[in-house]
Amino acid sequence: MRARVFVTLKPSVFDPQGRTIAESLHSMGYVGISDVRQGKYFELELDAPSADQARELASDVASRVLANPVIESYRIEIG
Amino acid sequence: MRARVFVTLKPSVFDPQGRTIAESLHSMGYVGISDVRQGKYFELELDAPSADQARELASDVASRVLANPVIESYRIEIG
Amino acid sequence: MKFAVIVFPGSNCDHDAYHATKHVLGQDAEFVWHKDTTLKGADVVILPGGFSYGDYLRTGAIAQFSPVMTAVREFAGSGGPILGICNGFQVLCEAKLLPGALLRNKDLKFHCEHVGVRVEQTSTPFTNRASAGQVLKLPIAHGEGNYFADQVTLEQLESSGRVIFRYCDNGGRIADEANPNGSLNGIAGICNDRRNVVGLMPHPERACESALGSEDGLVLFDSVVASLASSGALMA
Amino acid sequence: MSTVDAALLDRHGLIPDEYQRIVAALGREPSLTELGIFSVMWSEHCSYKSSRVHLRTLPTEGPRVLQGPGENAGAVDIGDGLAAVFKIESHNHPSFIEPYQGAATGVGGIIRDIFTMGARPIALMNSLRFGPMNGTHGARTRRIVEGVVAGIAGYGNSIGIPTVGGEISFEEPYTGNPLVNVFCLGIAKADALVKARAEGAGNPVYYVGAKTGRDGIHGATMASAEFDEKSAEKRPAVQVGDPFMEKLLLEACLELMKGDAHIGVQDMGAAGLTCATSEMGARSGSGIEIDVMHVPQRESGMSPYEIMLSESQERMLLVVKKGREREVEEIFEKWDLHAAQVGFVTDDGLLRVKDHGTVVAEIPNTALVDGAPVYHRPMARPAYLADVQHLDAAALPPVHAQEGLFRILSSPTVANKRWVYRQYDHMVRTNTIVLAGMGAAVVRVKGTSRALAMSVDGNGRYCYLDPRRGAMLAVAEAARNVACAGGHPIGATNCLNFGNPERPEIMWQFAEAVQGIGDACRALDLPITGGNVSLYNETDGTAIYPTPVLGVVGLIEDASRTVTRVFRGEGDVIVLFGETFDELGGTEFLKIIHGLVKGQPPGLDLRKERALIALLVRAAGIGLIRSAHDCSDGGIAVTLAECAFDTGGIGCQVDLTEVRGADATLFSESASRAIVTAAAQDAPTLLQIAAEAGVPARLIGRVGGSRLRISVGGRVQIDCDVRDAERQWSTAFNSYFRRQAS
Ligand SMILES: Nc1ncnc2c1ncn2[C@@H]1O[C@H](COP(=O)(O)OP(=O)(O)O)[C@@H](O)[C@H]1O
Ligand SMILES: [Mg+2]
Repeated sequence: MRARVFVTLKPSVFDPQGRTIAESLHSMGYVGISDVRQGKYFELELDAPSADQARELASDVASRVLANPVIESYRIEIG
Repeated sequence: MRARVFVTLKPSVFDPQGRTIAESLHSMGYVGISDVRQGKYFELELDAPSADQARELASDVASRVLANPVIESYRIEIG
Repeated sequence: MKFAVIVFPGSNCDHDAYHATKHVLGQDAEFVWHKDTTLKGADVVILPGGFSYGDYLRTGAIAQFSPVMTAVREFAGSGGPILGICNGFQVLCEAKLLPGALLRNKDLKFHCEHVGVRVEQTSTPFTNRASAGQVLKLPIAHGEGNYFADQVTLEQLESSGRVIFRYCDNGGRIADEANPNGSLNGIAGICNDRRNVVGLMPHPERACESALGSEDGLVLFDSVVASLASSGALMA
Repeated sequence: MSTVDAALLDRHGLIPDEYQRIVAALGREPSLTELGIFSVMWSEHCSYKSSRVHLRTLPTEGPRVLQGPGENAGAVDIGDGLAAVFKIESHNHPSFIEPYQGAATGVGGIIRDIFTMGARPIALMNSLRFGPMNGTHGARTRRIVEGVVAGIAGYGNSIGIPTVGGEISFEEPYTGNPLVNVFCLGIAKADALVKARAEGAGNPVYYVGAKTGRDGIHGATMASAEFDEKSAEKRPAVQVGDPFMEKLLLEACLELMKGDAHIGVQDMGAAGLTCATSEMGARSGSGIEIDVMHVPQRESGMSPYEIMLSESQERMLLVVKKGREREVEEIFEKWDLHAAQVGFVTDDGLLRVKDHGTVVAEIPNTALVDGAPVYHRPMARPAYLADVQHLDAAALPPVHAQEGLFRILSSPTVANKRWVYRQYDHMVRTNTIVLAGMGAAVVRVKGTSRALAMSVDGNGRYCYLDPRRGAMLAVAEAARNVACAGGHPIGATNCLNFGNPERPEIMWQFAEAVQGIGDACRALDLPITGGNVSLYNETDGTAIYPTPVLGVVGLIEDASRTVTRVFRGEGDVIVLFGETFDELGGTEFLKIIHGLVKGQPPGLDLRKERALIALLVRAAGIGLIRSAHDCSDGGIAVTLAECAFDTGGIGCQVDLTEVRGADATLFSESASRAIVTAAAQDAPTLLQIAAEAGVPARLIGRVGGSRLRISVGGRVQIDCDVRDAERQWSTAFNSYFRRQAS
């Protein structure tokens, strides 16, 4: 089973990478892109008997390892 | 409108970060995680009149700036 | 007096910390492998700089789970002096031995250069020989040294005098131009509430010999030797 | 196997004649796996088939040489029982396609070449060439520059080897083909150098490091062909570097090599497992048998062909002593690495590859390594030379000297590269005693009183105008830089970057340049201990400037006598060693101020150069000089300005003897010159030892004040605040990269 984990900086944390990309897009002439935020994306291949159990395992890994709660939040999608 | 762009290394390209994470999870005692791959995740805020146009803009940005097609592929979700 | 230098896979300033404490300072020093479960009777623990586990995932994120960290936590709990330098600081934050986190430098670039670092507090084992307000010339070498903590934590740190080092210009002024990475309040180093665990991004171990451009880092190591000598006298 | 047709050969970069040689060497038609193996080993990149006849002429011997060309890196004796092990290599094509990873994996590759020899790497440098950062392709070039610099930094910083110096310049012909040359130096015990040998039939062959994937298959072939619009299709996946894995490999290998369980070690770089097995065998007159089923694999279903040709990074091949297997495996396990026995040494001289027991390739190692074709490619003096070598300097419009100086100081090639080297950890390992940007890089050798100075140099414009002299000047400049720091030049390495050798004009450039390097090295007693050749640097039929890059290593006997470029204090005297001639051909001045790349590059009298180098080393060694800086890009005006920069604004007053007008006096790039300073009371001694050395020396002024004041024949030409000039110089490079988060 596959779990997809998205880790993003909390809104209160400044994201210099996103900002830099947004600025370079503007200087390249792109209009209509008002904001860019960059995060991390993980694909976990899990041996789990059910989607629920997969989600539980992925949440455990995400909260303990993949994201640092001081600065980041995460979201999980299964399948 | 919001576009979400996932950039991942192509399957044939080695992902050292993913491998290192997977191995550390194993040594931390996690079982049942057979593979981890790490990618980048972007959220773009777009002023686009339609989902199709948003997708077009996001694809353009993804292929030109966010991903290097030599080693990476990307996927886009709108909304 | 014995220094333990913890070696994680990917640590790369371990030899520099060892050289500074053993050869420059003339103290006993020993490497402690991350899979070890004891600190080999050390009096001081250094978590050195480098890229533990490649800094993959997040800086310091994987190292916090190394077996040796149990002993490091115990040592911290018993009041033993611990110095986290650069990646060592990042590991201490990830391990929750220090609050906050280190984000990407604001300009997204790695910075390696000498900077001004002002000593804010002398009441730690690593700064007792410095004077408050003293400006040290120390190298930095990091891509993720941008100190962040939420507002409440930050206020606590400030009000309890736990900001130990701040980036400053040559005259000791704290200014945006002198802040190499965007750290909140120009923070370069902090300590825990018991004050025995200190973490900083600059590299004092690279500034212990005039041939390298600065000897200002010695004061941190001299301090801990002095502080242990006085407490050791009590214990003996 | 009659399925070998023209298209298949073409895909393998082989010509029909080469195929016939393969058939002759085997006495039969090759299998597809065998064809693949031959194709990579006989590629230009691995076989040096076009360059070999020329490289043979280089001087490679000397009393200090412990290892010349032929192993993974060269080595010279530096006293105290130690050896300096160093080499330079290119990673041009991958860096253009994927700047970050291309440059990063280049750094990883050269580091492996050094620790493979049993040396602990202690310094990295790089030599970079890009197109202009402004104009039509400026935006793309800036992205490449950012990616390459970040990639070099990313790998070197992570693995903890300081990047202590380098050079970078910007010229049109590199727009579609940037150059990324990386240099690494390590220290080994002189009597414990490790060779890439496979000796002793029955000894086990181990594979360690990253698993093998399908990446980089035919990388060596790619580096042996030109680029065109279609090469996008042929592009093999560029690899992603794994500095963490390499750090583990480095530590584990060095730990192993401290003992004596190993026989030989070879990294898997270009042509991967194929090159490592066949070269180790060929060097020892032995054979190696492996079974690919034992090769750790990252992907399922890989064929023997793919496994043998993969160029996955961070892998090593080891031959160890039979009976010591457990010991070896334990060392790697400590570092969380798995050492897999993939085969053993044989005495039949064959590379035998099996797949689950079935032989899929069986080739004499000598056929792959020594039997590769050797070409004497046709050469012709390029027609463009007649035109570009002609310069009528007297007809150039007059220029305001100070304005000219400021413009040159702002050219990205001359401007301060802090933006670049600040991204490199240049201090880790606490050996760097001359910090980046302060002159030739100098690292001390802990445990001794010595230090090593090193410099990489090359001037594509000079070589374009005259490849032979340009190459000589590159040797001279690198050696002079090292000498300015007080280092006696003891060894050199070179990276030869050229266009398509199948074109007679390119081959002529190549041959001339190699001649020039040989001549200069012989005159300076400087052995070449290794190097690298990168050909086919062309995009859409346009070649780069011929660009030989020289890396020179110098020995400083007393590290505390190391000299840097900057003025030290008020009142010191300034002495010019060497003479200035009316030589504006190929200069930065001509390019920046007049927009011309024309004329003859500066002349070079190798006896004078040799005398100057000896003088600089002597003067530094007896502690007579307080600073030294060689005169090169931008001429004496730029040199003096650079001596004043990074001092906190210490200026100077100088009067120069006129040489055909102020322009030539100030901006000529005549070779064999240096600006040195000394305490006033030492001036007579300095002039005297210069006279003894046969080096023209003239007291031209004094250090002091806050202004840079330069007169020519008594007339003030430049008079500005040092800080004003320094502002130009230190902000010019950054200004291309303003974009910054705020
Ligand atoms: N320009 C050159 N000058 C001298 N020696 C060279 C030159 N180019 C290559 N060599 C030598 O040829 C040998 C093979 O080089 P190379 O194939 O680049 O090694 P590697 O497989 O380690 O990349 C090395 O010993 C190298 O030093
Ligand atoms: Mg090699």
